[in-house]
Amino acid sequence: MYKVSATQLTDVLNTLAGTMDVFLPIRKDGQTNFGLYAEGVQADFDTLKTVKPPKEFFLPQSESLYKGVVDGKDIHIEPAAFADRPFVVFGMRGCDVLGMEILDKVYLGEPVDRFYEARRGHGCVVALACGRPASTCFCKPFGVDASDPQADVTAWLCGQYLYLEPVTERGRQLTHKLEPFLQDADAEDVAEYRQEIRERLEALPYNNLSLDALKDADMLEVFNSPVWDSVCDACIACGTCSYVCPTCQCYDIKDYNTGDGAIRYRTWDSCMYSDFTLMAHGNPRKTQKERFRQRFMHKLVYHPSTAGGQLSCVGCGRCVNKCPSSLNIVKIMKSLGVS
Amino acid sequence: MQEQLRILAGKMLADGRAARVLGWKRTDFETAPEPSFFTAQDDLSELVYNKYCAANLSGFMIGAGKRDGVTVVFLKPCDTYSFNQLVKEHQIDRAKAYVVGVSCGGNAKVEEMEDVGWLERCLVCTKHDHVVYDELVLDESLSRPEAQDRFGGVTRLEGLQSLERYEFWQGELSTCIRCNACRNVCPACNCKKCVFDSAKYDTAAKANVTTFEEQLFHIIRAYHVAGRCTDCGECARVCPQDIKLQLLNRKIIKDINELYGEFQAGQDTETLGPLTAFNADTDAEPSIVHTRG
Amino acid sequence: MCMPDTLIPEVGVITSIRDETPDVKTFCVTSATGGKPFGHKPGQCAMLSVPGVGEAMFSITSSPTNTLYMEFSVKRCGTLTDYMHTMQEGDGITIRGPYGKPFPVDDVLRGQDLLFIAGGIGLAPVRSVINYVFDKREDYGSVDIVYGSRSAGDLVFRPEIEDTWRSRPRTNVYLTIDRPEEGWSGNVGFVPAYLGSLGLGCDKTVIVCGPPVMIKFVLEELVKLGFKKQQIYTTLELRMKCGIGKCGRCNIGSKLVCKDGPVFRCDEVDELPDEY
Amino acid sequence: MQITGEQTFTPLITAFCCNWCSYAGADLAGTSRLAYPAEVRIIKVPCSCRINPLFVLRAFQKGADGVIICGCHPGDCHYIMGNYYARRRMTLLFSLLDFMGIERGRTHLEWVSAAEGAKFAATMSGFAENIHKLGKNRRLEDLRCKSS
Amino acid sequence: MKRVGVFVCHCGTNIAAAVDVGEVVDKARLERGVVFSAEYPYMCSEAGQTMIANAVKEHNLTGVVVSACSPRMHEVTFRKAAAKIGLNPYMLEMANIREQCSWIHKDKDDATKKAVSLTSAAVAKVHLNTPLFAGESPVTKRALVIGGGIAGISVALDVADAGYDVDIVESTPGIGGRMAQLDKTFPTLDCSACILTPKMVDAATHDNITLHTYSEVESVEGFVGDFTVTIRKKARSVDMKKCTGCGACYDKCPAKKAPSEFEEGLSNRKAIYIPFAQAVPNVPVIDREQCIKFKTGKCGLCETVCAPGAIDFEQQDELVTQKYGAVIVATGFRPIELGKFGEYAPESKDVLTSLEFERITNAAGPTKGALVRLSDGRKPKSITFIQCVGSRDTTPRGKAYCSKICCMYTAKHAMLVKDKYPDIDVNVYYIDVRSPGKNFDEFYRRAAEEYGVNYIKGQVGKVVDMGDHLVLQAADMLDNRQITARTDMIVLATAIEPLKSTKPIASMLTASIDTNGFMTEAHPKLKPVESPTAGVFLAGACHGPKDIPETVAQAGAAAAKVLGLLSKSKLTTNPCVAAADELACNGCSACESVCPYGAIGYEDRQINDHGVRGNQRLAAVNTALCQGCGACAVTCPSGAMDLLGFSNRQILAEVDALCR
Repeated sequence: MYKVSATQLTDVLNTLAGTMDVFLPIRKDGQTNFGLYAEGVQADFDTLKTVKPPKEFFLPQSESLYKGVVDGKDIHIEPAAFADRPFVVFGMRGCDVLGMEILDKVYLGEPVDRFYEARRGHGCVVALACGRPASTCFCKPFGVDASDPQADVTAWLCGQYLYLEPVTERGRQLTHKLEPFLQDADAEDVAEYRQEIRERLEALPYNNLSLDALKDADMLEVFNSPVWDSVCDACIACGTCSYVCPTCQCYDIKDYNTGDGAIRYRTWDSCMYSDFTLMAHGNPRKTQKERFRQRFMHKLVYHPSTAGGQLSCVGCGRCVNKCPSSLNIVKIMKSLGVS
Repeated sequence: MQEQLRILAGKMLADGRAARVLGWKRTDFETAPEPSFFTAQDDLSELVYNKYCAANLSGFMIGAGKRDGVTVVFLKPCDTYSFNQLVKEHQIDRAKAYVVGVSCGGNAKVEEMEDVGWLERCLVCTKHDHVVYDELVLDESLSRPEAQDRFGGVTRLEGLQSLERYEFWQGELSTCIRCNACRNVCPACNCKKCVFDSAKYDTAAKANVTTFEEQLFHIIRAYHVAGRCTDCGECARVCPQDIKLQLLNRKIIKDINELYGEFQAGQDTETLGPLTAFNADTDAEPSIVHTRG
Repeated sequence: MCMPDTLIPEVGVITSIRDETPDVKTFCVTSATGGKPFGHKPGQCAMLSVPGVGEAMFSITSSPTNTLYMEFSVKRCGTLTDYMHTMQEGDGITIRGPYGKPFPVDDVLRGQDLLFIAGGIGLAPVRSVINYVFDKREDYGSVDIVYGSRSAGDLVFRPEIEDTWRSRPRTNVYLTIDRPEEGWSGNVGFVPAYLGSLGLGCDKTVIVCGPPVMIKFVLEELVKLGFKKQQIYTTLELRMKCGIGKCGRCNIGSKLVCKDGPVFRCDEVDELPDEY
Repeated sequence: MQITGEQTFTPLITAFCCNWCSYAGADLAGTSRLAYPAEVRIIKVPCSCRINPLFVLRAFQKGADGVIICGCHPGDCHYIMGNYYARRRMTLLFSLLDFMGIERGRTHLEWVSAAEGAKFAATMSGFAENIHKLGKNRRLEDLRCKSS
Repeated sequence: MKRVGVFVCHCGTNIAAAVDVGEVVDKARLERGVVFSAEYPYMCSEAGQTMIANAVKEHNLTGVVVSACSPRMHEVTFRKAAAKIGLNPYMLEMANIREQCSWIHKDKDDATKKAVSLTSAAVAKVHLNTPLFAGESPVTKRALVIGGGIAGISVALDVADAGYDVDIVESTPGIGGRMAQLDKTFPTLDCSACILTPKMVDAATHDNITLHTYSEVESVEGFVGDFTVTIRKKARSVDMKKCTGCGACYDKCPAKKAPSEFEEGLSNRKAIYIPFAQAVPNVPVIDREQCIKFKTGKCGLCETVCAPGAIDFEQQDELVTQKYGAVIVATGFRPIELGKFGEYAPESKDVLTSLEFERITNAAGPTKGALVRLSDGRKPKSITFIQCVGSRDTTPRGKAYCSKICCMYTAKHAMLVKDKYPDIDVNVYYIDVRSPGKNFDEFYRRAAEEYGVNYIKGQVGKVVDMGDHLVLQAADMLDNRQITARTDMIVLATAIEPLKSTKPIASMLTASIDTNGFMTEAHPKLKPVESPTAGVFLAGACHGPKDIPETVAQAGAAAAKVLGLLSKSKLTTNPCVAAADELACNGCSACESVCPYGAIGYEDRQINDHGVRGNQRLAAVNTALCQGCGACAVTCPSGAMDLLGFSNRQILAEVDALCR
């Protein structure tokens, strides 16, 4: 383990930015999102949750796939280039790191998504322990240790120092670049801080949710539960929950006509939208009830059934925080028997 | 007041005058009550009313009006304007709604479940009285935050240079994630098929692929609700990125007031909206945009 | 070469177009340099697209044993299909695939007596299997084909059915149309009812494909006739975008139609939520 | 396109003209051989009230540097009142665009009658000149359309 | 995707001189869906149309683009040609590469580039065109003429003679209009009344003509073939059926102080009056403002003396509603107000307008035809005519146009004066003398050369009334000298302008007026008597300054157009109407509230939205009423309401193509 004096943080970031793109939380007008670091940009490591999850650096909200030109009878395809520039996402929280693990299962599972794979291959993740977890957090039930998030590098901002613990080879390469600033440190140095975090977590309302009720849940039984009839009453069918979710994976593929061809691109999509499954002759999910159910069935039942029981939720609490109608996954889990 | 509402709702359900009650339901967080339909008297203990009941329930009445029976709905003064506007646009069946006007002392802005002060809309609130109701449940003791100039923000922005305004909006809109929360929560955005979901016009990009897309979405959305927006402030309230959407709507309202005379959407259910009417003799020419201040 | 996992298609060319019915055309597609763009198994699909118009999944109508080109039978029903119906021989089209799980032609179906049931354009995916079976005739038992449509004019692959299939050994073809019409001497009536009247034994493996309503009633009829759901295969259709199980919209319960389907055994389908 | 050292900026201008007055006015300008810049491209609509704000924005998106709308003079609308609606709609749209920081003068509305061929030509020339001064439209451009 | 053919016209050299037509043809072939493109010297010719027809057949074209002149010129021609070969006419679009390209752009490269762009936009649009089918609407076999002057009378007689019913609405108590006020007419000097009066009588007695005098058009609804017009018949206070026209009433009427409109205020009339002796109808009207009975309740003398008992003080305005297939506007003109022309001393009694002078010289006029100064009754020794008073005047108070009739009537006046009183010195101050009509210049030269009228090219700067004479200051532009002259009478050739009532009438008819307030014709060359609004026609000076023969000729032309319309049993309606997409419409009524024609209604219908069924309030367009303006389409936020032929997608496609 290493430590860097907090006063040298800017130098650390500048050093990294010299060789790769550095994405870190930046606060603007009261909201914090990950953004590209440049000299002079103030990082915001205090805010716990960015509005947009950092999954966007591996699965951008919108991404060109190729440009297609119809030229008389011929068609020309110019594929978009795969990511080839190294980058680091600095300051991901434990929940978001787990979110990437879940996305990996989808996007790196056969057949591998090459665009995602390229980004994943060029990106390094520095995970930051959550000094002040919030009341909407519930990552522990999903196995996240917010005091010791595991990524390429684990980081703690504690006292006057930033502590760095490389976890993977890529993480070690990253810390290697920072050698001039690093001092050796000991796990003991952050032990107290970690303990503090754990204590704070214990005091949170959702910290000790038991997900047992969802284990080995019967797909049809949950699907046909009467719960769905009314839980979605307040849902306004927006995509906020999907777009702030670190595990939502769905995308749409669309064309944009540029005048001299079409750019085919993919964009995040939400199963909450009525056109998600719309076909010319009908829609298998006719009302918001079915769409709403799909989102939570996917997270709590369908995904686990294909991913060894792993739920597609990491307890980041963004949906709890941001849903315009105060709906959220905890409410749904509870109505399905989680306590 | 909460107790009064529970009693009222209970009576309406008990004597069969109402099939359901639309109110706010208690959740795990006091600061985040959930809009909810109550059909059983027993559930009414979950009905809450406090300063966190910010959700404008008018929009839910579109769907409620399509169900059998009367729906009791609790509306704050500003919500009644939305309700009226929806009645005017034939989206709500007035006969199937029992409107209970409730007093409002302003709603709190909530971040991470913490009360962080007043919602902006409540600081500039001008809609103190209910414009439609079947019954009022009032609490005279509620006091509102001190009122600020509703158009202050717009005026300040108008005072900037064009490029400064452009940069301001670039800053705001570049954070937009196109989650559609502003649109879907908006009572005026009641189109069955939004033009931004329609495959017909190359407008359904779904994401802000370019800065143009951001501008297009918000310009057209503001424009489509022009003359219909009651300034209920829900769009700004629900925006996950806290984009100052109210400024766009209020700019149009301010223009309408200045150019065509004071107009408040939802004031009644008959007056033609400013964009579906005109004054042949007094309407300004568009060039006024370029010549005024 | 097409890279299915990057979503980037290969440019192909339409070498010929055949009118099947007033709203169905069959397109022969090869890669730009000639030959099949890629190999496939019966029941698998491919994404066809024209840049700027759209992209959609179509079942490959031709048999894998056809080594020269791929065929797609396309019914007009949306933006892309409307466009395709105006295309000409020699026009470029992009293609990626193959996608999905095929019919188990090389294991489960081998040696079996086969009953094919199709309605309307539903014969398109089934045709791939039928011709595969005919091309490896000795590997399979008897073949019964029950096919129906709204009218005689809406029966696809009519010349092939009459000229080729009927003359194949150990093969029976049964055609039916919904309403009587002049010049039609065959059966009149819906497929499920016709099926019940044919007196077929229930020791066959069934492949059924067609509109959801038809499938529903055919299944009821088959069960009535003594078939077990395990003997019956069908294909499902949902909206798809990626074709590789990522985009998340073609799921039925935990199954993805693009990846785990489109071919399903009917007893598997019963275990899935009723949402298709 | 040949890129020379000193490339002059030629603005692209989309003009929406109502069929009854302005389009006829444009025809009259043509009949009278009254020149105006060739970069003005006219789209015929039945009435100025047919012009959807979306059309205006789309023009900018696809590369227009200025959008001008022409209709019958107030009181002369072939459809009695269409231009009165257009007048309010465009006033609010132009104002909103101005508020968003889009340069004033990229949008313009002018009433041109069928008899005003000279006015049509002069209006187009004047507008083109203004757009020329404003330069390329940057604030309402869609970068995807600039890829080649 | 359509199979589109593009046909580029040279229009002789009109297009080909400025546009590289071959380049347009070549570039068009690269457009999406274009399977054929060709050029031809004159596309609109028989051979050009045949070329299109052959190509449609040979190449199985489903869309056609003609790049040629303005669609206002030949769209109908080409669409008819398309229809003839079985292509829906609305599958053809035109690109205007003449009026909006070759005629105005000097640089061939620029013009060619623009022609290519305009053509590509038309191709983009045609891809989205759908076959449209015109509906049918009935034709009411009755015409309405607004205005009972010589224009209105002529149209009415022509239409009525052809066997159709015609109503004339005249706002004054009698027909005849301006021509009735005139003494003689140029260039023949025949008596105006002598030629007009028989026409007035013909109109009044014609079986097919109904006169609504002292009446105004109150409202107009509907459209070509099917106008519904409400006419307000103002209370005349005299029962037209009972009145015998004996004149006892106005003989006896004690209220004598009303200025006579017919006499241009130069003399007074009674409160009950007929405008002039030969008035048609010969039924008096009570001017309620002036009538003692109406003002004080006392009097009623007329009632006492009226033997048939025709006087009816209780009479109310009557509203008559009638359907018409066609409307002819013939509202005429009036001289402008001279309030802002103080330099001519218009307030002086001896400074007259030409129309006033017309009355002075008329034997039935206020001076019984005696040419005298109104101030002192003396015969003038010198008369000065000043031309272009307010005409050809680009200052805000004047009219930029030439009033056209002044040069000739001034020559007429001067000649008449000289003829009767050779001793009177007659001077005419003019800017130009314009005399391009038949026998006009000869007429003017007779005045100047035979009669010794003194024509001075110059403008009068000031007129001062000295009491027993007038003094004027002028500049002689030929001799380049200042003139100060003494004269006894001045006649101002006052500019003429359309009546104030023209504007509201035009609005009601949705017809347009130009910046000067004159009615606009649909096409200056090819449709000079039609207004842009179908079914509305123009006759006389409401359309622009005209003399009598021109007015009568236009009236005849308008009548021919009206007859063409009325002789049809059905009209085909514009198929470019609004239509609502039931899957997107949410019944909000926004479109209804902006429709100028009340063409949008609502109905509850069950719809099937991709398998979801439900009842929905939906907009329903009455295609017979819809005129296709598109106001509804823009007010509809979801785009549910759209305009066929000019759909959102079509216009966006044009935008996309033009901005490429």
